Amino acid sequence: MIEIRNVTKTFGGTRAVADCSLNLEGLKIAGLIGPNGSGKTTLFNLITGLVRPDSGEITFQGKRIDGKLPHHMAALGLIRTFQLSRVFPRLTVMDNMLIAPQRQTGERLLSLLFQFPKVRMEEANHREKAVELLDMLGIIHLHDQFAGNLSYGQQKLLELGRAVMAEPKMILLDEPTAGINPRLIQTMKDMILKMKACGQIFFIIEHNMDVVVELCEKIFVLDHGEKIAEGSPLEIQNDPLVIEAYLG
Amino acid sequence: MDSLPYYLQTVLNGVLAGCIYALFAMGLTLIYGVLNFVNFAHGELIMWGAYFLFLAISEPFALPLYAAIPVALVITALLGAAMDFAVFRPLRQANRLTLLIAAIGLSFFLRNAAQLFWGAEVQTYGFEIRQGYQWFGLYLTPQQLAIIVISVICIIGVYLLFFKSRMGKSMRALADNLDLARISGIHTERTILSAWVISSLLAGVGGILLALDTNLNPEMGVTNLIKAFAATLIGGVGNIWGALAGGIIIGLAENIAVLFISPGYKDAVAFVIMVLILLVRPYVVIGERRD
Amino acid sequence: MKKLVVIASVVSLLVWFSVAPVRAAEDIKIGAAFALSGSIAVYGEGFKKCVDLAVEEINAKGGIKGKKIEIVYEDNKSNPKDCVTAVRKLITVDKVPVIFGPAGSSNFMAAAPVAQESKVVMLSAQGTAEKLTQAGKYIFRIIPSNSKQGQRLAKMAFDMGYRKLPVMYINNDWGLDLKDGFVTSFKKMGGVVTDIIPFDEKKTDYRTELLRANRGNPKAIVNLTYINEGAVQFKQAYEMGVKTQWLCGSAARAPKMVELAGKAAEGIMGTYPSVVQDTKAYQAFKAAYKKKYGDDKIPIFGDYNYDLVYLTARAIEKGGYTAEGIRKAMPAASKGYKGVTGDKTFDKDRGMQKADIGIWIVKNGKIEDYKK
Amino acid sequence: MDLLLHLSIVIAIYSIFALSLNIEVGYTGLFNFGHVAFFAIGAYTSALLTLQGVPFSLSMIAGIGFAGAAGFLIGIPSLKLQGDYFGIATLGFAEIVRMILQNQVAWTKGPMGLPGITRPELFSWRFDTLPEYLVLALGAAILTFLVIGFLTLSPFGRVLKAIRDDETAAAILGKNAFACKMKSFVIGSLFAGLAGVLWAHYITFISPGDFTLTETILVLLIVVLGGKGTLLGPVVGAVVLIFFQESLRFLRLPPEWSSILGPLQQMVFGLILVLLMIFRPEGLIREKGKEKIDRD
Repeated sequence: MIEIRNVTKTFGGTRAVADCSLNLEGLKIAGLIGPNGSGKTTLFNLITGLVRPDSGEITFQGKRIDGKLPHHMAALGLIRTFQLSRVFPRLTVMDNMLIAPQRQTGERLLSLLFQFPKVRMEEANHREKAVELLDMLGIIHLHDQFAGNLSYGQQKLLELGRAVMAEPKMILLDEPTAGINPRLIQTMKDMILKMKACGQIFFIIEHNMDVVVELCEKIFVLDHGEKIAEGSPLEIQNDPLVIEAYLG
Repeated sequence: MDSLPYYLQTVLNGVLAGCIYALFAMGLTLIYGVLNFVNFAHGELIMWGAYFLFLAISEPFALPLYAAIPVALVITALLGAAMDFAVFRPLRQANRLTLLIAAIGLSFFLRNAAQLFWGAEVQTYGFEIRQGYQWFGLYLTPQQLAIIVISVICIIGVYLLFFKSRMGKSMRALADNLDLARISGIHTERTILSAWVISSLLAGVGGILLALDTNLNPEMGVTNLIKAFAATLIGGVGNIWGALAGGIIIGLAENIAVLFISPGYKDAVAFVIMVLILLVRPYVVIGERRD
Repeated sequence: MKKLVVIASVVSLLVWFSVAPVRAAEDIKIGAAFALSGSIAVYGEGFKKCVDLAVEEINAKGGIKGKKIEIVYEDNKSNPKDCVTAVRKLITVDKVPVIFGPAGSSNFMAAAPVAQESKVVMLSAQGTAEKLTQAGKYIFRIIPSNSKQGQRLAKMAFDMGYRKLPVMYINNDWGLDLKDGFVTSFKKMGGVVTDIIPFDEKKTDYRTELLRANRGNPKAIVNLTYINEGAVQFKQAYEMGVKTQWLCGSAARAPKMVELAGKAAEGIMGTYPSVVQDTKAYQAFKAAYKKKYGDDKIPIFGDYNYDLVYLTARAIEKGGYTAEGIRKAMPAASKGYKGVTGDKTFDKDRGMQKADIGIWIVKNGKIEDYKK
Repeated sequence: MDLLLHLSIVIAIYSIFALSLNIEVGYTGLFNFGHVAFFAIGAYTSALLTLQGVPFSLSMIAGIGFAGAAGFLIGIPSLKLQGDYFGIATLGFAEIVRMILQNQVAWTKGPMGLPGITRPELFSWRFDTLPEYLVLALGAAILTFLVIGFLTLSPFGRVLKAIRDDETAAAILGKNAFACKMKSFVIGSLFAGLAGVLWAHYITFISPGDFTLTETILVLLIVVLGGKGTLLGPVVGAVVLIFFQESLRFLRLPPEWSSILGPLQQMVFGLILVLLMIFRPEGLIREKGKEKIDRD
């Protein structure tokens, strides 16, 4: 769905992403790995419009998206999560979920006044779906808590749930399992696989090789901002360049 | 008075006002850089600095000026450190609105404390008034000369400290990223404390110079602080040189403007420049993304 | 948490009711909504001293028909909002029929409609704004308005031979009003106002404003300024070598200004609603003040406040202790009454018909009446 | 009794003022330090128009509308700014507004202020006496409360809160942060304008000196004390603060104390703010949502 062509981004002299080209066409779950500081998160930032590329092109479903603002990306069907989870701490867990759906009638002031019954109906539908998802994630009992009170792992689950709530075409996950306990990692993996079965497409940055290998069909490897390898999990695991990058 | 000295004197007035604004703005910027919030109580450090000197030179202490100034500055620095210790330290993890409101509360408290002791009336250090030196038709008093010289010294001092010393390096690291700085073994608390001390010293110096040149009242801090805010905005957030430039630009602009527009709008000049800068260069103040 | 709210409200209400004053029927109560805190508290304290002095004297002589006067002071905090609250409190809680209003024309004018509406007499000892008493027939003042002072200032400047002058004024109600009065009169006389320079209150740096006023080295500059602002300005003008005759209004005529400005204040002249100070009445007032407070620095407008008490006492004596009675008796009580500040006869606008405007000058660090 | 009515009217008007600030500060996280400017614009617009003989119903709408329009114009350059700097920019705008009121003597009578503003007449109802005016002010306050309550509890309000918590994350979820902040800012300005209109016609005399930074700080204090980001907080804050302030009048302290009490009271306010921020930054009323931490 996404194609990145010769994208470069420089920060104060260092090239965070250097002439990178990736093609994710036809992939259900793609992985992005690389040592710390290899430009993975920057690449996500480039895709989601938080950072603009210096050069190169990014297309999503054949349309150019580089240079668009972050809030346009969600409308196009691109939602991401963050490495350090960014739930809304002073919103309840339920509200964190309910905020995600796109083009809500109740978010427009005029519709709020004139189409109130429709707003209520939408809310009810969203709530039903949110309950279902929270249940799957095992955090339904926390629905009326401030999201900021959740444990780190729960916040990451919530962030995933929130991304799913938005019904995007593609979800970009930035280290979904980093720093959370094994039980929650399992929940996370189950959730991702379940969503995959429903046809959801993912692009995942991940350090945990087990998770990557288990989930991804194809893996891209970045080092110093450059793509050094791509291929199936098996190919990547045996690629000397990749091994060198990780050890060196 | 013929034309050239008339304009030159205006420029001089502008530079004088600008130096004072710049000293205040630099102090603000320093704290902003390290703790990421606008210290609304900075004006009260300015005012108390001036009043500490007033206290030191009047009965029962009656210290001579050369002894009183260091004493006043040290007490101002202590006040700054105390502010941090009592109020801002417990709020290190708090969000910025909380910090901001705490600072406003502190500023109320300190300003009215001064009013309680000295009343709302104007006070002076009581030095004899004398006519300024005349120099190519320009008038400059010793106090004004002191403002310019001492401001330059302070600026150079801050430059050396910020860009050439270990302490400055830590401060800049803190300014870039608090968490990262903490991880990389910088003594964050010590660095923050020194930022407070330096910021307070700048405030104290500025306050004393201002009071020497004019006089003292409990609101002297706030009235000038608003301009210092504008100066930091014009110069760019958390940027020492920007604060300096912003201060001088405001000082010059508002004084020159007085000659041409109704002086009733003098205070508006700083804000109009600020708006123009915001419209033309919005990016100077954006940034601050966590990723 | 909700407990907190409840407790806070209960405490407020308790305080409210438990201390609501019990009215002592025998005393004659007069309200005074003075600035006891806030930016012009300096003035309020001085007024209070003189009001207290007059009350003490009247009570010592047996009060009004045997009843003692009591002043109920209420702090107006120097801002219009609290002026209204203070006056409302005096009217509804203390139930006074007559109030000495706040100083500062805008403060007074904010509170005046309240008094008028509640049909309570309100008097001003120092409000000089042109429209001060326009709120209605319950509102009086015993000081001439700015236009009279403006006329006098213009005449003085003209008489001294100045034909071309710049005017600086403090950008508030008093300054603007007096500036208008001066400019109108001065132009009518054939004078030329070369520049008009408003300046803000409470600033520390007026150098460029002064520079602009002094452009072309005028022989005189009119500067309608306050105590603090004046002190800063005269000092900075002196430092910049400005040599001119300063002509001021009444608000700068204060020992504090001379004290702050030092030798830079020497020779400054100005007008003020004058009081012939060599009258017996004035000397007696001054002596009494000195006896009570230990110095003879009569606060600015203190004498007017002193007269205000006596005049009100006369009106109460004549008309009885009701608002309506006081209002109706006011003109008659004032007719021909000579207070320490001169003739206090009200004109049809409930202001002062016979305005004595005097001229002051700073000589050897002291404010004196100017004599040719 | 009149005093109680008077204070109730003041509380009602300040509740509107505080509610309008709360939608910005409490719900959207916009540190507006120039809120008094919109109050002033509402007050002046309506006062000037009625003094020209325009009926109150129109002048009120104009007052509210002008305040909202000013909010929109001011929002364009300043809403791009982050946090504190937005605060400084709005503070600057408020100063500019005050200076215009002060210096455009031909329009506004400058520092002389506007005396004799008439009490309103709305659909042949006159709100002249205190009880009548209280009805008007309370009605407006309840309306404001309901409207702001409706907005903040709606999906729109949820977006505002999300932007307050994390602007970037909200943008990633497709929320146009700038547009939403603008809407919040304009709504806040509209209601501040309403409060200003009611204030002007109640007090009947306004001058530029009434609209200083101190007023903004007072409302900010009301919001923070009451509980920012809650519906009831600003109202509770207004009641508690104004009653607390005025109850001092009834302590019958010697008037000599006033010169000490004034600053002392302000010192206490300052101290309360600081202590509140350290020990209970959420204010008297807490935001909805459970605080207890229930970890697995």
